[in-house]
Amino acid sequence: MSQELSEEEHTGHPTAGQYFRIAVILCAITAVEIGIFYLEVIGHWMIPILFTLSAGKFALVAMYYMHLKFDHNLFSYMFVGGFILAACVISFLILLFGVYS
Amino acid sequence: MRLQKISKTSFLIATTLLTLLITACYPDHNQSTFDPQGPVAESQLHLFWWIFWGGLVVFVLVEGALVYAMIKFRVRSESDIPAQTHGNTRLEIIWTAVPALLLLIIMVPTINGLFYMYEAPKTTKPEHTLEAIGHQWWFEFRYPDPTNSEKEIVTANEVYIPVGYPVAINLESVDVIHSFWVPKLAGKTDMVPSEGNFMWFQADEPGEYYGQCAEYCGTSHANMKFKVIAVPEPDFKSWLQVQSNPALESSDPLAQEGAGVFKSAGCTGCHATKTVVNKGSKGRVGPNLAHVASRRNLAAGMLRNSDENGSVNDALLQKNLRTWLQDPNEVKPGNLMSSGAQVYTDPDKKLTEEQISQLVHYLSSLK
Amino acid sequence: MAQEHAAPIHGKDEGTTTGLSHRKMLMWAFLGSDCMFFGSLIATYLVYQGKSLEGPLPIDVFDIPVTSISTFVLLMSSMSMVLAYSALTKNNMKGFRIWLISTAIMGATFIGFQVYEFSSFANHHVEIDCVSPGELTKYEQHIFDDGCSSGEAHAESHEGLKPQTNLFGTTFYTLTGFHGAHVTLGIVWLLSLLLLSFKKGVITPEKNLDVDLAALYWHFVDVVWIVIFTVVYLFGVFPGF
Amino acid sequence: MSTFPISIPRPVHPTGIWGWFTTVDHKRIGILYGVTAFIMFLTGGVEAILMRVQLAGPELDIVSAAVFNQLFTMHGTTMIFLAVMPLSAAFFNFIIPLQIGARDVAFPRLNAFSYWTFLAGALMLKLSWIGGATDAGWFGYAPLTSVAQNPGTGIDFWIISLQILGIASLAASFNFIVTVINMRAPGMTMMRLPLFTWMSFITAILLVLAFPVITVALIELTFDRYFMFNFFNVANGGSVVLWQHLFWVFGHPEVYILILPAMGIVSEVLPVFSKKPLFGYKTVVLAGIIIAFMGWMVWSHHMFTVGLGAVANAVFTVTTMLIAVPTGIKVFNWLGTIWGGSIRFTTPMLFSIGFIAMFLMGGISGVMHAVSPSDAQQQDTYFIPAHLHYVLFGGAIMGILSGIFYWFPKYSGKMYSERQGKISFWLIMIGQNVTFFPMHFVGLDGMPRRIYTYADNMGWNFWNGVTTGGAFILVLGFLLVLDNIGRHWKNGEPAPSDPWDARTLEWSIPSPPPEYNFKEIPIVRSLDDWWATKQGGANKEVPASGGSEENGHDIHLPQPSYWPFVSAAGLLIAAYGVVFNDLLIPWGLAAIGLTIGFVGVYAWSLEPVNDPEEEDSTH
Ligand code: HEA
Ligand code: HEA
Ligand code: HEC
Ligand code: CUA
Ligand SMILES: [Cu+2]
Repeated sequence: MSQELSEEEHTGHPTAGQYFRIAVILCAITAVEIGIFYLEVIGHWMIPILFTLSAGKFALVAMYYMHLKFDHNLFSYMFVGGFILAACVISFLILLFGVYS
Repeated sequence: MRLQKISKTSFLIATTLLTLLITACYPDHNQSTFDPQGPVAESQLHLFWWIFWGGLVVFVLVEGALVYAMIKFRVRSESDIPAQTHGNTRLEIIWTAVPALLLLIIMVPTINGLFYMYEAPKTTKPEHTLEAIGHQWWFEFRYPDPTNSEKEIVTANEVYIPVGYPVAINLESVDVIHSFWVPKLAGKTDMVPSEGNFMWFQADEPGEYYGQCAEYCGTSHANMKFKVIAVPEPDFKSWLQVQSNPALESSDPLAQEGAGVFKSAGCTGCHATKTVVNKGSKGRVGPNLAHVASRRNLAAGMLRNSDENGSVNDALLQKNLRTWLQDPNEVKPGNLMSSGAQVYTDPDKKLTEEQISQLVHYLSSLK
Repeated sequence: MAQEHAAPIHGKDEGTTTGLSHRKMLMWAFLGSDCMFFGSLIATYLVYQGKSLEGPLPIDVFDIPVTSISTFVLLMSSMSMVLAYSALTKNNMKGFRIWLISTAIMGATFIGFQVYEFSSFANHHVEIDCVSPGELTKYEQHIFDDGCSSGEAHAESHEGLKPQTNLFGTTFYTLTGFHGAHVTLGIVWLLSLLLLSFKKGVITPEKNLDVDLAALYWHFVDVVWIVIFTVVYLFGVFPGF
Repeated sequence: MSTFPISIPRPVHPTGIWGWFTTVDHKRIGILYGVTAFIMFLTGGVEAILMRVQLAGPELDIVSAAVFNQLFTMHGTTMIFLAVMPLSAAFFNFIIPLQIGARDVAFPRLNAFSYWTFLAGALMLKLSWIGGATDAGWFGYAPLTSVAQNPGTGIDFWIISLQILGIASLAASFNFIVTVINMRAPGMTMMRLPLFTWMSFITAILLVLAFPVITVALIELTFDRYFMFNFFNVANGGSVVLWQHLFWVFGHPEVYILILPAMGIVSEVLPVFSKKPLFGYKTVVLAGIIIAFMGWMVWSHHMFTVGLGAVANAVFTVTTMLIAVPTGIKVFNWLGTIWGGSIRFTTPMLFSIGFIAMFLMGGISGVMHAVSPSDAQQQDTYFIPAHLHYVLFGGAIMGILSGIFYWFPKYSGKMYSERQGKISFWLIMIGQNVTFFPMHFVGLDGMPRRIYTYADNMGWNFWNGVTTGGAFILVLGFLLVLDNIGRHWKNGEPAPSDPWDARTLEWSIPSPPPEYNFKEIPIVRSLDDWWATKQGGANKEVPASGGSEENGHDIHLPQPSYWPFVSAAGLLIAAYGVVFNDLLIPWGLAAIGLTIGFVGVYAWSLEPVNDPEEEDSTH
């Protein structure tokens, strides 16, 4: 059992400091999001920009806090598979409803 | 021995099924899809044959190979171990590609057909654009009033259309999802509450075409029928003219008493006897009765009032009206008249035999 | 790939084929599946966006600064959760417990914000000055039209936003409500771990899987909120959407 | 044990009836699943027979319109959720661990929980006949399910029991996903997995992705019904079409959930009785994966007449047609398997061949539906039940029957009567064609589905009579199957461990398998390892770790537990509490049930898998 601990160290889990830095980045992105949100000049660019930013946050949390980056790929497949499928279903439904009704 | 028997049985089954299929098309049946009477149904049947023959070829080849293998490769000796083949890439590519190709071929007419049925021909006239509204468990139809573009003419359970003209239909529903289907004229399109739908068709021959609700819509779904009656264009116009008039006042005293009962028994709460209404106005709960006596059927296609040639038979009509009024639930379980009209829900208000006779006389005078 | 890791057999069936823990795999499979759960809820929300027949609409009720704060709190709780796990693996039990508690507290704070938000939406009330109404949203315009016609000085809305009010209420409360339920469950889970950690040998630097799993769940709930915050709140108020 | 807050003495391998309540042995759970689901199948069959009697001729009056509508709804729901899915689950449970060389599943107690929850859901749904069952069709289109249209409790029972069944299916699927990935014997690589395990694995993945969607749809419906939300409320702008989308996003993957395990079974049976390996193993696996994948892109083919527009219909037409390609690959590879083989026509083999013949029919009528313009003439007619029964009865049920006979020696330890089996095969084979083939005719002849009666003048009388007659041939066939299984399970000849000269690992151990399955965990060296072992003679080695010193007693197995049963019981109580939420205290019963469930889950998660050694063996 103890080998699991050492295994984790080999895979290079981040340190507390790194976790903290990621939190700072996350907050910064959120701040930017809210800032952009109040900038009216951006107009319709807002949606893709906000989308990208939140996708970035999502990825950071999943990769670092959830350790996907360091864990077995299988876990990533399981999670990302469900995530992509959900995204596809959402987009398809929006398309079907937006265009045809 | 037994294998020969198996193969023989299989062949026997296959051939009988095929013969059955070919003899089972019954174009003379009322709702047969093998007897298209208009271009839309025709195009759909055409596609059906495409895919049918394609499918049949696949079916015969694959089942044939299966039966052949069963005969050819049956066990000869228990200890016999056949060659352990694990696969054959070339073969596998072939049987991936060939079906894909076949399907690609079928896709072309399919997609053509799809766009064909989704757009009415440009020649469709505005006066041939009508509205069909689904109710539990009957159909309401509305025609544009030729004399006033703000008005519509309401009728129920029977649609007249001009022969040889494309007819556009806007479909709606007031309660649940229904589906509008006249097999000999066109495939079905759903009537979805609050989401308008559209279809078109054309009848090439005059005649009476059976239609039926095809989407399960509650207790009496099985009893939700209608007729499309295709007549020459001039007849269509004069029919519409007649329809736009309100219900007749009859001079027959019994009928006049009936008219009184009709009001006092609360029938007017659900049934209109005036046919011209404002465009888009909300319909009543029950079918418009202004010309109920001119309809070939009563209660959404459940009871037949007419002779073979389509003319209304008064004796039949009166009998049917009586049957309906005595106990609508017997004719149509769950119908909203028996559950909604006081004369049926409240035993004290029950219609007497006399009142029924009066009503029958009144209604049968509404030509 | 996976199969190359075939674990050595210790003469028992303890080892797993991939060398990965069963439970962790279960957790990830569950999270993949939960994506579809929230995906369907979000799809419903988006499909109905802008289809409400009457107000209040997002622009009337949302208070972005307040939600920003609660979003911030939830993000921070993710950090504190990962720090708790990190402390545990370093055998820092005290740190572990502190971070764990703070995670739970932040989670509870988030829920508190949500309760506040829900009740303020439900009691949403506008009063419009008929004389100088200023810039009005569609909903407010509606109230203005209804209430100011008869020469009154003020027009008021009568109802707030309830799930029954309109499609927005229906979809919004359902989506965020289920997220809130996930958070609540997470808090219970974290507190259970906290209690267990006082029992000897139940949670140790080596036996950290229980914490690891709770953490995964917690972070997942956080990323779902990242999506909700953007898609529901920010896009919701965005005029062109 | 006293270190745990809740300390009720743990059941220690009890015997008798109680043993079944606390068992976590995957084989016993498999049998529980199988027997329960088969009984459910019979109830669904009885519902079908009642419908057929009513439709035997025009204007019959044997059941009322209202009852008929409940009959087809309950029939469809029962067959899909209470018969085919759990019958497949029965095989997952019994066979997968044996095929991958494992002693148990990854989460034995979760497995037990899955069974008890399934039972709870099944009972709940079936008992709703008392007081009026659901009558909105198995896909419950809005707004027929709204309170306004359907104020009774039938719909509520339907919703809640589907939710419970969903929990059962999800629990089972998570378990099998982990089991297959993580519990394979050494050397059992993914590309050496027996086909049945592969297909079940894919099914489980489909399931965990598809079920959440219907869960959400049902939640939305619940909120509409109970709290007047607006999801499907047209008056407030809701869309009834959204329900259809959500249902079929789940529903189409669901039909592959129903068929893939059966395809897996067939892929096991054909090679064994042809004495040849499966033709193109890799392609068949790949085809399964592609089917599962493409299954997500076709859902709107159930909605061709809803008015999605020509473009959307065109897209779904194309994707739907293309799904025939991977399915065709499977069919052709099965042909390739028996081609050149040495075919023994045992009962399971007959059912498997019957599967191919019948599924092909259903597949082709499926492609006919995919041609959306002509589907407008078929949608919601009897042509649909024709298609659906060819794929579901001719496909799923035939495959399952094949499996029931194929593995009969393994799970019962006895041999069935081959003669009787063959007779039952022919009865079922002929019966289903007599029953379901004429549905094509009446469908194309314009007979809508879901009608409780039809007029005399429509020309549908003859074929409906034939269909009803066919259903009674099926009754005979199933009575024979029942008798064959029931009688021989008790008194059949003892079965040898490998009666079929089969290819996969489950046949290398005694029939029925001992509780620990494998005395020594096998080391797998090739696809069809057991066959290779038998052919190659002595190249089978004893595991390096010297497992030989083990005997049955040293192998430690997960211990029985009360908690799965308790948790499921809590769920059942809560479910009733939701339906009868105004009993005494509002929502009181639901709260009690939830509490019991919660306590159950809590106690369960604190209870170690194995008591004596306090270690997390699955860590
Ligand atoms: C086990 C369940 C199962 C399976 C496997 C399938 C398989 C398929 N189904 Fe079916 N389907 C149902 C269960 C199933 N279906 C049910 C229950 C309904 C009705 C629901 C309801 O309304 O109640 C339904 C309804 C249904 C519809 C809706 C019809 C309507 O309501 O209007 C459609 C439309 O496209 C369809 C299509 C298909 C297709 C294309 C396949 C394909 O996957 C079939 C592919 C297989 C083959 C084609 C055979 C083998 C292939 C070859 C030998 C290759 C060569 C072949 C060709 C080139 C043609 N199905
Ligand atoms: C796996 C799925 C499955 C199976 C196996 C079956 C099996 C059968 N089905 Fe069903 N069917 C569906 C799935 C299935 N069906 C679905 C999804 C629908 C759509 C529902 C809807 O519209 O909502 C449907 C609809 C449906 C209809 C259309 C109803 C309508 O639209 O109005 C009909 C009509 O004939 C029918 C008939 C039958 C018959 C005769 C059998 C027979 O094969 C049954 C054979 C089995 C038996 C006869 C049991 C035998 C044993 C005994 C009787 C022994 C004695 C009993 C005891 C000792 C207890 N089914
Ligand atoms: C609660 C509303 C209601 C009341 C009141 C009511 N009806 Fe009806 N009626 C209906 C409905 C709904 C139908 C359509 C039934 C169906 O076909 O499902 C109908 C159908 C009919 C039909 C058949 C019409 C057709 O087009 O075939 C007749 C005739 C009729 N009603 C007569 C009467 C008479 C006479 C009374 C008064 C004694 C009456 N109705 C009162 C609702 C009502
Ligand atoms: Cu209307 Cu069926
Ligand atoms: Cu489908």
